[in-house]
Formats: sequence, C-alpha cells, structure tokens
Amino acid sequence: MTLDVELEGFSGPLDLLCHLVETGEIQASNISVSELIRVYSDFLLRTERAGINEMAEFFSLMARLLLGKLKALLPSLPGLETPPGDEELDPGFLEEALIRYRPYRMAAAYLGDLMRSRERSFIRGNPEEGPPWYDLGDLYSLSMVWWEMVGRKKDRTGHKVQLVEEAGWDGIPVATPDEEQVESRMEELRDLIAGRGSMLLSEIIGFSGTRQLLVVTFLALLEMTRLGIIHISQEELFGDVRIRS
Amino acid sequence: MSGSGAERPLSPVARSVEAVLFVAVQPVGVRELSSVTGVAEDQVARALEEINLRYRNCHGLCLLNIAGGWMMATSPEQEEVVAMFRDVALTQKIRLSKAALESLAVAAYAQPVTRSEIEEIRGVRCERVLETLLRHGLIRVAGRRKGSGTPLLYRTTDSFLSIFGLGSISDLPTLEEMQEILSSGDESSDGGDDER
Amino acid sequence: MSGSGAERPLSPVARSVEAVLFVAVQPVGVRELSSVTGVAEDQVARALEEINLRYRNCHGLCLLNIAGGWMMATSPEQEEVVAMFRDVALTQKIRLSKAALESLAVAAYAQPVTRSEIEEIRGVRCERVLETLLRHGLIRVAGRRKGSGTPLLYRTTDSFLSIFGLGSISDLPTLEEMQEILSSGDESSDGGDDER
Repeated sequence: MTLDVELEGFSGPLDLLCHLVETGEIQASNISVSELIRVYSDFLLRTERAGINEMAEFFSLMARLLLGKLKALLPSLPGLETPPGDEELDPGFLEEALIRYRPYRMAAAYLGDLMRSRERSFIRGNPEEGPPWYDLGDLYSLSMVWWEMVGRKKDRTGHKVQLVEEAGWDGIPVATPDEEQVESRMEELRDLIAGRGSMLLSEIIGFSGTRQLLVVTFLALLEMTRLGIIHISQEELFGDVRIRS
Repeated sequence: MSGSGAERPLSPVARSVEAVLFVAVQPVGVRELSSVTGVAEDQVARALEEINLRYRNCHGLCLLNIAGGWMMATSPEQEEVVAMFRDVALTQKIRLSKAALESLAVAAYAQPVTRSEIEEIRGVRCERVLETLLRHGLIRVAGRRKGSGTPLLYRTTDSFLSIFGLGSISDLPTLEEMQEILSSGDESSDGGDDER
Repeated sequence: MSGSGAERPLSPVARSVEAVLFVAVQPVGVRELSSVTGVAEDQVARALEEINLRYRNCHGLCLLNIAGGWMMATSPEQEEVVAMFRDVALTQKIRLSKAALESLAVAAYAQPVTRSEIEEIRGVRCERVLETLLRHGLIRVAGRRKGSGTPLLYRTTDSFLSIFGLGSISDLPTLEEMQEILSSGDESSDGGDDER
C-alpha cells in the first residue's frame, strides 16, 4: 500500500492562521475578528493555496468565535446555549490554540517527510493479500468491517442505509460544498473552455442539468476566476457573459 | 568489523535487476528486465550472471531460472532455517490482511456460515483466506449444511474469543455500539438519544 | 569477468538471517530471528548489521527497521526502476489530505486520544478524516475513555509504523523537540522578528 499526500492548500483554519502569523501578516497576540477577516480576505485574493473547504472551515471558526463574543456581551440572550466544546472560545482562545497547535503542524510535516523517504523502498508483497495489516485482537476493526459490509450489502439491495451520512456541526448547518465536486467541475470546465477558446455563460449553463450542478458550476467559475484561470467579461448591460481561458 | 570495504559493489545494472527481481512475484524474463532497466538484453544477461555468482559465493539467496524467466529465492543451504521460520511464523503474532479480516468478521457475526455465504457478502472468492483462518485456529469446520451440495459450515473457535477478548460471541459489538465510528457520530451530539 | 572471487561471503548467521527475512511477509524481530537460527540475540544483531552494511555498499537492496522488527526492501536508489516495474495499479494508492496527516500526527503523539481531543487541537471537526484513517488501518479504536460519554479512544497501528518506516512510536522526535526545531526554524523563516 502506498500513500499519496496532498500537500496543497491548508489543513484547516489554524494552519492558515499559523501561516498568516508566520508571514507577519497578523499578530497572534492581538487578534480581533474583524482584523482577522480583513487579513484573511486580502490573503484569499492573492493566494491560490486555499481551497473552498478551508474557507468554509475558517468562517465556521470565525462564526464560533463571534458567537462566543456575543454571549459574553449578552449573557441572558435566549437560545444561545454553548455548544459542547465551545467554551474555550474567548478572545484569548486563538493565541492559546495556536501555541498548542503548532508543534502538531510541524509533526505532520515531519511525518510527510518520513513517509516519502519510506516510500522509496519497496518490500516484497503478494498484491492480493498484502498490507494493510490489522492486528489480530483488534475487536473494533473486526466489527467495523462487518457493519460496513452489512451497510454495503443493504445499499446494493436498495435499502436506505444511514451509515455514512454526515452530521452538521453542532448548531451550525453544514456549510461546506463538496470541494471535490467543484474541483472536478473546474477541470471539466477548463477542458471545455480551452477546447473552444471562449464560451458564453449561457452555453455553459446549458451543460449543467440539475440545480446542484448549476451551483457547483458557479462555484467552479468563481474559483477559476480567482485563480486567474479564466477571465469573465460582459460586453453589454444585461448581455451574455463571455468566459475566456 | 566486516566493514573493510573490500567488497566490490554489484554493477549499477545488476543492482537494478536485483531490486526488480526482489519485488517480482513471478519469474521475469530478460526482455522485460531490459525494458524496465533501459539497457540491452545482453547487458541484462551479464548482470544476471553477476548476481548469480555473487549470491552463490556470499549470500543466503540464489537466482532461479524458471519458465523462461528469473526469480530470486533462498539458497538451498538455507532450507532448514527457512522451513523452521515458516513453522514458527504461523504461531507468532498474526496480522490479518483486509480480506482475512473481512472473512473472519462474516464468520463471527453470521456463524455458522458456508464459504459461498461469505463470498456472497464479500463479493469475492475466499478459499485461500479461509485456509489462513483455519490454519491460525481462528475458525473451524462445524459440520455441513443440509441440502444441495451439503457445503461445510464454519464457526469461530474459542481461541478466536480469547484473542479478541470476548466472553462469548454475543459480546460482539452491535450496530448501535459501532454507530459512533461508522456514521461519524450523528448520534454523538450529546447524551440525548432517545430511541433505545 | 566479475568472477575474481574476491568478495567475502556473509557470515553463516547473516546468510540464514538473510534467507529468513527474504521469505518473511512482515517485520521479524531479533528474538524471533534468534530462536529460528539458534544463535544468541546479540549475534543476530551483529548479523543484521553485517547485512545492512553489505547491502548499502554493494546491492540494490536494504534492510528496514519497522514496527519492532526487520524487513528486506529495495534500496531507495532503485525507486524509479522498481516503480516502473511494479504495476502502479497493483499498489493501491491511498490519498491522504494534509488534514488527515495532521490528525494522524495528533493521534500518534497524543495516543490514546479521543476524537474531541484531536478536534480541540486542530480547531476543526475531523470525523471524516478519522474514518479515512481507520479505513486504511492507520489508526484503530483502542477502547473507550472512562467517564462522561465514554468516548472512543484512538491509537496508531503497526501498519502506521510500517508505512512511515518507524521502528516504534518512540522513534518519533518528541513534541518538545518539535518545538525546538520550530523555534529555530522560525528565525530563518522571516527576517522580521525582534527577539534574538
């Protein structure tokens, strides 16, 4: 078994914050939310390293931070119960969190290096029966494997199974569009547009059947514009939009 | 102490050929070796000779020319120690492949179960995996299913229970207990789950 | 032409150890090697060193110290040719995101660790990431923490050690050491720090 690590982008909001602190764009000791958002959006405009997932996570963190502040100001406000695990979100939280987080960030990079050097050696293997190995006696793996098989089988036979459904963040609805969808749509669009040199928005929308695909298409176009992959122009008011690669 | 450095390295081609033969699961022909290493076939042949000679003189390994290709193997002198290791290895700490673990899970949860039932759930054949599990004493044959073909029935063994730390088969985690992992915690929001 | 015969054979113990490691499908510990070859553990350790040195100097192979045992592998210099030879489709590639690697790092250092502890350190939810790591056998559930909610505890597996080429978890530099690397690295990362 080999691993392939995607080191593009950031691993989460703290990773991003670390980067901002390290590049001197922000001071860890006096972070205010509005300052943070300003720096962050500046950063977004310049960088290509942040994906949609990271943005969503970042804003989710900000939202939790704001919620914490709001509660501090208005303790009696009804309906503002602290979601479990959010207690630490007072203003000093970020700096503390960064200090705790940074060695692990380093450790992840270290592991990445280890893995790459290990990957250069190959062991003999029987491809069909090869690793990963499960330590015998690992009851949870055994059980997980079984219930997954049961789930798959039910899937095949058409029953509804709720096994792999994702839960929302406590109290905050899931805000993360499926990044992979957007990314693969970006690739499709890139090919499509590159093939023709330029296209009209109406043509592209014509290719997008469902509402979900439409949303993904728009997100992909926005992201591509931000990354400078395409240029969008509108030649006349209310006219069609032209997209060039 | 053995680092006098007198030993001559194998030629670069021989080292590449050696590495390829090491990972190969079946004999590799000279032509394939030549295309993978990017050198001419006669050079590959010389490299094989070089490895062969070195192995014979210095190592516990050898090259075999089988079915028109080349394979690495342990040298005949090591027969005894390798045979002993194979015996011992069977009784050592065992790690299971995913395939073996899956089959064992079916045997545990759905017992008594026939091979074809296991195959049906897993969607792949599993004769060899069952052999492994039998050899490790994790499952046993527990009679035959009545009816057409009277296939063998498998059950887990007592040694299975003790290895997995179970008092009895009914102690296997239920779907509810595994929900936390499998569903990534729909229910884990807090203690307030009421359907039980 | 390469048959000058000048090369010194590996010692008999080293040749036996070599043969055993060749047939082993998972890391073999010194104790096991000792019991199979019938020589003392320190002799086995010397034989391993002998093989290691010989491989490094002369061969396309190497020894790896993984998960408390030893394995034979192709040497890093042969990466390209072996990768070309091995059908890439055969080696299932797992894609790990940076987030997954980071969660794995937390699990490795803080184990046994609960999901919410990992989330607290990383500042984000990580159930899906954990599921990926579980599915690939890089971490496993190792029981439940006592107390409120009895959350599941996670640990890294031997397969983790093997993929990252670690003899044991203690081979990782400590977090304090990381911190030191971090603070010395800081100074080079940007010119604009004022406490020096």
